[in-house]
Amino acid sequence: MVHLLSLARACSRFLSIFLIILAASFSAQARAQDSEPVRIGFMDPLSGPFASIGTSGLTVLQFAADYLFNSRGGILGGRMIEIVPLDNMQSPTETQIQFRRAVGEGLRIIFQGNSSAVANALNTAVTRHNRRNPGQEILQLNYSAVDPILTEENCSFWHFRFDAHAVMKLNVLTDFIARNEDIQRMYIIGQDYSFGHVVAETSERLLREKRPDIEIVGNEFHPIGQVKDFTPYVTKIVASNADAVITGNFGADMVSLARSIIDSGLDIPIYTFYAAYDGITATLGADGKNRIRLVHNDSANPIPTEKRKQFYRDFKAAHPGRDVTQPRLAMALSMLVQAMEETGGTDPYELALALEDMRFTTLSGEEVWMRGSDHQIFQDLHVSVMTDEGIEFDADNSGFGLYTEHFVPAEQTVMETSCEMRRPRR
Amino acid sequence: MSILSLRGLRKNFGATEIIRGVDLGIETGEKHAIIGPNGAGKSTLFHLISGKYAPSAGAIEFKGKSLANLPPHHINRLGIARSFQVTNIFPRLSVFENIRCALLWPSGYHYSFWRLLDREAGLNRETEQVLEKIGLAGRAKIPAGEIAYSEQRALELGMAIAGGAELILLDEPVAGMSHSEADHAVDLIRRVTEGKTLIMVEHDMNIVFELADRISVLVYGEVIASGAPAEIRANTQVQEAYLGEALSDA
Amino acid sequence: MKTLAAKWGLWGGYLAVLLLLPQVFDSILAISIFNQMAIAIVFALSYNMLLGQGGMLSFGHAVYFGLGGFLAVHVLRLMEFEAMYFSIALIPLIGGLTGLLAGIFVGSFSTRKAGTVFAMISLGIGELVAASSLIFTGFFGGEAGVSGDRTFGPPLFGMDFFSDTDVYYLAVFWVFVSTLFMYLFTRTPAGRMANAVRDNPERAEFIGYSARWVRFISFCAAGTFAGVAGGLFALNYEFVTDENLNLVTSGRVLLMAYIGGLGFFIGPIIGAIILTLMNFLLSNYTELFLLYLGILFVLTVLFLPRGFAGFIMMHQAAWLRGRLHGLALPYLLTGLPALLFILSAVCLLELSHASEPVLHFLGLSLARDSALSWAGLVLGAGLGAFLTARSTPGLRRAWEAANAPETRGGRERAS
Amino acid sequence: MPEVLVFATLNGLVTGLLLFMLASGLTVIFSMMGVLNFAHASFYMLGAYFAYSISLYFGYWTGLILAPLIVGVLGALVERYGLRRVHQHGHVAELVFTFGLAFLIEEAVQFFWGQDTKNYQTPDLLDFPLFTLFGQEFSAYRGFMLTISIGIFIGLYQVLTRSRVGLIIQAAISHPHMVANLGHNVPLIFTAVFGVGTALAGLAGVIAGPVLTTFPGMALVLGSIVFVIVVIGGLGSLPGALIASLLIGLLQSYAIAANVGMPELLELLGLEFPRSHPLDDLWTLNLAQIAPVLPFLLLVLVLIFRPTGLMGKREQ
Repeated sequence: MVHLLSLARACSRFLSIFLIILAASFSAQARAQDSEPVRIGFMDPLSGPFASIGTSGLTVLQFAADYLFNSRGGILGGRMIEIVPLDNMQSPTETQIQFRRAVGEGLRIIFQGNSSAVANALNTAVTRHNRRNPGQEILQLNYSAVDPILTEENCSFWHFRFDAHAVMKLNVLTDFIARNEDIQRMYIIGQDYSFGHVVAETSERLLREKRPDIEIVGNEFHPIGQVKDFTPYVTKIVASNADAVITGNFGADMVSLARSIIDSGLDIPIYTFYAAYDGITATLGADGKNRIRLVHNDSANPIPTEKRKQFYRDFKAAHPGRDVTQPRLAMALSMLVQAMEETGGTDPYELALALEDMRFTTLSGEEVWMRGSDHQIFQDLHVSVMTDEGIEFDADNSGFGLYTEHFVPAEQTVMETSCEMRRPRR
Repeated sequence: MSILSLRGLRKNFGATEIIRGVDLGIETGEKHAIIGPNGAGKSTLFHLISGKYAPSAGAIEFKGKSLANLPPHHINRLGIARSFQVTNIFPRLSVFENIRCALLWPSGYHYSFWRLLDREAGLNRETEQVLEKIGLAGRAKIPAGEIAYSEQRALELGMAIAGGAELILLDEPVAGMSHSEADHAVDLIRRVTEGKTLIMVEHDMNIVFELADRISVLVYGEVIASGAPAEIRANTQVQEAYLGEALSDA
Repeated sequence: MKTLAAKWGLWGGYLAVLLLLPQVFDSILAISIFNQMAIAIVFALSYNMLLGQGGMLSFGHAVYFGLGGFLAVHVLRLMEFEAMYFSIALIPLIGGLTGLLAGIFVGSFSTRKAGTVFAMISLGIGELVAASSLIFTGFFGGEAGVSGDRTFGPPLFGMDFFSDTDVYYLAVFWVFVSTLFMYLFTRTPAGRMANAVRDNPERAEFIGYSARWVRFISFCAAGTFAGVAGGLFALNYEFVTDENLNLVTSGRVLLMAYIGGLGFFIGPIIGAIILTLMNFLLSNYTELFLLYLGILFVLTVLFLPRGFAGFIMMHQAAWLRGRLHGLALPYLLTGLPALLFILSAVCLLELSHASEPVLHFLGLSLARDSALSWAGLVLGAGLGAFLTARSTPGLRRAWEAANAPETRGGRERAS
Repeated sequence: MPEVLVFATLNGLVTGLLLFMLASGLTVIFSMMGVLNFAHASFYMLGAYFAYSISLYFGYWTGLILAPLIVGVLGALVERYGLRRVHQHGHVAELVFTFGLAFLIEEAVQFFWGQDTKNYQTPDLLDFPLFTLFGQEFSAYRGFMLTISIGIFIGLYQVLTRSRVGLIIQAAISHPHMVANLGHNVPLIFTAVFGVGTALAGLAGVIAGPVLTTFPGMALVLGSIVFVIVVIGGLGSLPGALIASLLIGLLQSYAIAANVGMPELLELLGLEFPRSHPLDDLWTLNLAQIAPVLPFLLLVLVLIFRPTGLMGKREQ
């Protein structure tokens, strides 16, 4: 029994030390809450296997805040913007933990982009939180998650999307493919998860509408992040005599797939969503030239305005190893700031109302529209090719970059929405 | 009537036959010693009886019931307990726990997870009695892995007799002990096995002749002689094969 | 009767601490950490039933946690859509029952052997279930997981579960009950035999017990409590995904139990608290959090094989002899330079990893391109290492002095 | 589809033999020391990263030679100062240690090399198609991978069956407790075997890095598969490891190549299920989707029904 008592004593001592540390950290945070800056959360993977995407986004957002606002005297009459990183490791579970942390730290605005699963999880958590805690609502600014459902049946008053969703992008991509008469046989391959499935189903449907003569010779899913060697899949692509490939793969799965296709000597175009930056462009190098095509917003080359070129150059000077991978982060932040200036505060409800149907001119000089009925943004979309010709702003310092081959103005990208938004009353 | 009978028992590992047809009957209450040179198969015989190995051929019957293909825990539950040549205890449990564990099944606790051991006064009293008997009452709270070797041997013995099994198999109970320790152990064995059937394997002839009322001699997997100590001592075949050198060594 | 009073006092104190915590720290943030800890404690304790108490190294314990969570969240959904009437308070029980059923099924073939075979089967099952969870999206919801709302049940003692604080009080009940039952299990015949089988399965067979059955019972119990933890998780986060049953979660619970200390009942509790706190306090201040965690884990396995609880218990002998105070100064003499070394080394790592030109860390401002800050840190690390090495023999002597046997001495061990 | 069959076989062989290079080291380590080295695939990853860094300055071929050596030395150091220390606390502690090490190495790799995929290229010398069959190229580099793997297998087999060291190692595999009595310096042999085993893993990393992508998750993808191979092949059996490696390599390759699944199976059985059935996911499952799971299914089945593995002699 004596040892149990001693154990209890030792433990209580141990515990008290930890509680002191805890208390200290809380009081530090409590102080921070009263101080000047406007604090905005940035929730994305900052460690773990997907960290490179998240950290590059964080760098861009932080740079945009400093470059566009803090260095020019701040916002709302002199308040600085402080970006608070929230590392969710791209996991829906960790997202729940980080969301509670954000609430606890008094953050009211959260940027989030990577993985639609995470965005959906966050959307549900935000909606629930806002219903249960009126007056303490939280605003979710989604800069990259493209699952259409977020602005369709799961649309929410508290969620805004600053990127074209997957169907919009595929619409542009299939238009582009449809014009290429050489393509007769299409192979679709993707990761076995929701986005991969959306890509597969939508591209098959759209191609059938636009070019009924194109034969879909393969529509394949592979397990996400588990394939050692893509050669067996490429063998099937070769055997199918495909003229082109569509894939929604990202990260290492994208690189490995492209490498295997290149290594097998198959010289066909690969249409993608995420095959650039964060090491991918450098890894593919010359082999990817004129083969990899991407659909995205914000032209990477050529850049239309001097203002945006300067933004890129200054960013590169501050972060020589990085690229402006997500220029729309700067756009989203600017729109948020405009809403703040309009409402004269940071109340999420007022901000949401101000963002609805906002029209905004970006650094590139194009006007974008945030539709009020579903909180989906509309802007010009581009299909670019990976090349080293005419590249002013390359990726991964590799000399290679994206060059626009085809672009669709914002008004032509508008699509119907099934969103029936439930608007909170005040 | 024999409490244990072995008939035509054989065991081979691959091509090597270790037990080559053993027939042996053990009477209830008898103290039986098995002796023989190294590699004669004495320990293998114990492993066959206690169920560690399955026999290749032949029959083992305990109180008329066949033990063939029964797992060790079934055999133990029928009333056969054993000790090991190499100390085989629960090193991280206390001495007290070791004995109490050995008492659990025979006392009917089985796999119960709704009774608290500390509340079972009868069981704990019984455990203490066994500890008294084997002289480890003072060491009850120490982890069994940390007590002296001779104490571990006593514990090993205690675990074998704790459950009140009718037949007890002791595999070299005094191996590795000093003379005084061994004398003490013999006393202990005599006391704790009173009224029970005992089969033991032992090298030390003095102890064998002191404890056993019948001796079997196992040589190369066969019983070459079986009888009262005096008979065995007089048996020329045994002397040639084994006993002579063993006795002269001692 | 003194021991009985102490025992009641200990459990009463445990309950009091659990109940009082949210009174002392009442921020949303603190409650969220406490909930996380509560879940981790039950999960880590259940893991210890396997590895610490039963000697079964599992790489797939998250399966029972996750399945419990999934069933619980599905029940929440049924309640939300009014297809079922159930009490929110009993949701963890749903998790527990699921864990039990899964445990019975898997345990029926995996507990035949302990050791490597068991570890490999658990790994295989873990990978199989994790992979299937992504294939069978109907039940598991794919990578997005399944979400349920906890506020649709009947109110309980006036709690509507809108806030995490309500969940905390419910969790306290379940944590306390689970801890108590898991502790009591170690005092039952089945629990004690689990220790015996862990130590020596062969011997257990020769005192009447089937090692396999003993393992099977522990395995099912561990699955049950892991399921309870999963149910608590579902209640707290209202979300369960494939991550809750994959290898990463299984690895994390192994880490918790091991760092806390396997051989001691309280070890996993300590481990769960340390890791949750570390995860919370460090993960947002440094991107290198997982690296530190890896280093801590490997160092623990190398130098504190019995974990933090084992480290505390090492001092029991000296404490009983009233010699603990003699260790204070040597500990300080070694500990302070060691702290200097650790902090300098951490700063060095952070600085070499920094993406900004000036790093603000631990109250210091370090310039990435200044030789001075590098030199200062290297000097600090060197000095710390040197002084630590210098003072270690003194600590060792003090340790031996504090633990030297008293005049009576122990008996010689012959072998 | 003969072309698919031919290439599936070739791909399966390349993957299988690559797996064997990892499994051979692991199986010798496992058999001799009883340690299932969770971090084995991490050494494979280290091999790829070291070779990548070296190739930036001295070219591919220097990396091919140097990287495995560095990895081997690292492995030997881990055995000497890590494993030997935890050995006294039993196999569980060893397994947990290597588990932690795998975790640590992955984080360390991210610390030193970053989280991006690395542009580790095949050497120019081998950057041509070896042959073209049915319109698909088989690159010379893959041929090179095959050659190296087969060479390693033959070399290893020769060393183990012909040389004195090999005989000691074989003895140690089948009778781990006996060798110490023969007067050999067993700890030294352990360190050396661990070093050579990890160096082999490193070599596998060097040659696989350019084709299978060099990124921080590459160890995780292979890690548990190699385990599975060693257990399925059977403890202490190098031929078993070879057979299991090829089996798994070919199995996965064929599973992807074959366009069959539950729909085809159900059709064959004449069964039909409504699309909206709750078990819809099961009825629409195809073989390619579950290809990565197959090894684990095999593992569990083997452990339940044949715990000695395919070719093993000892129970594990």
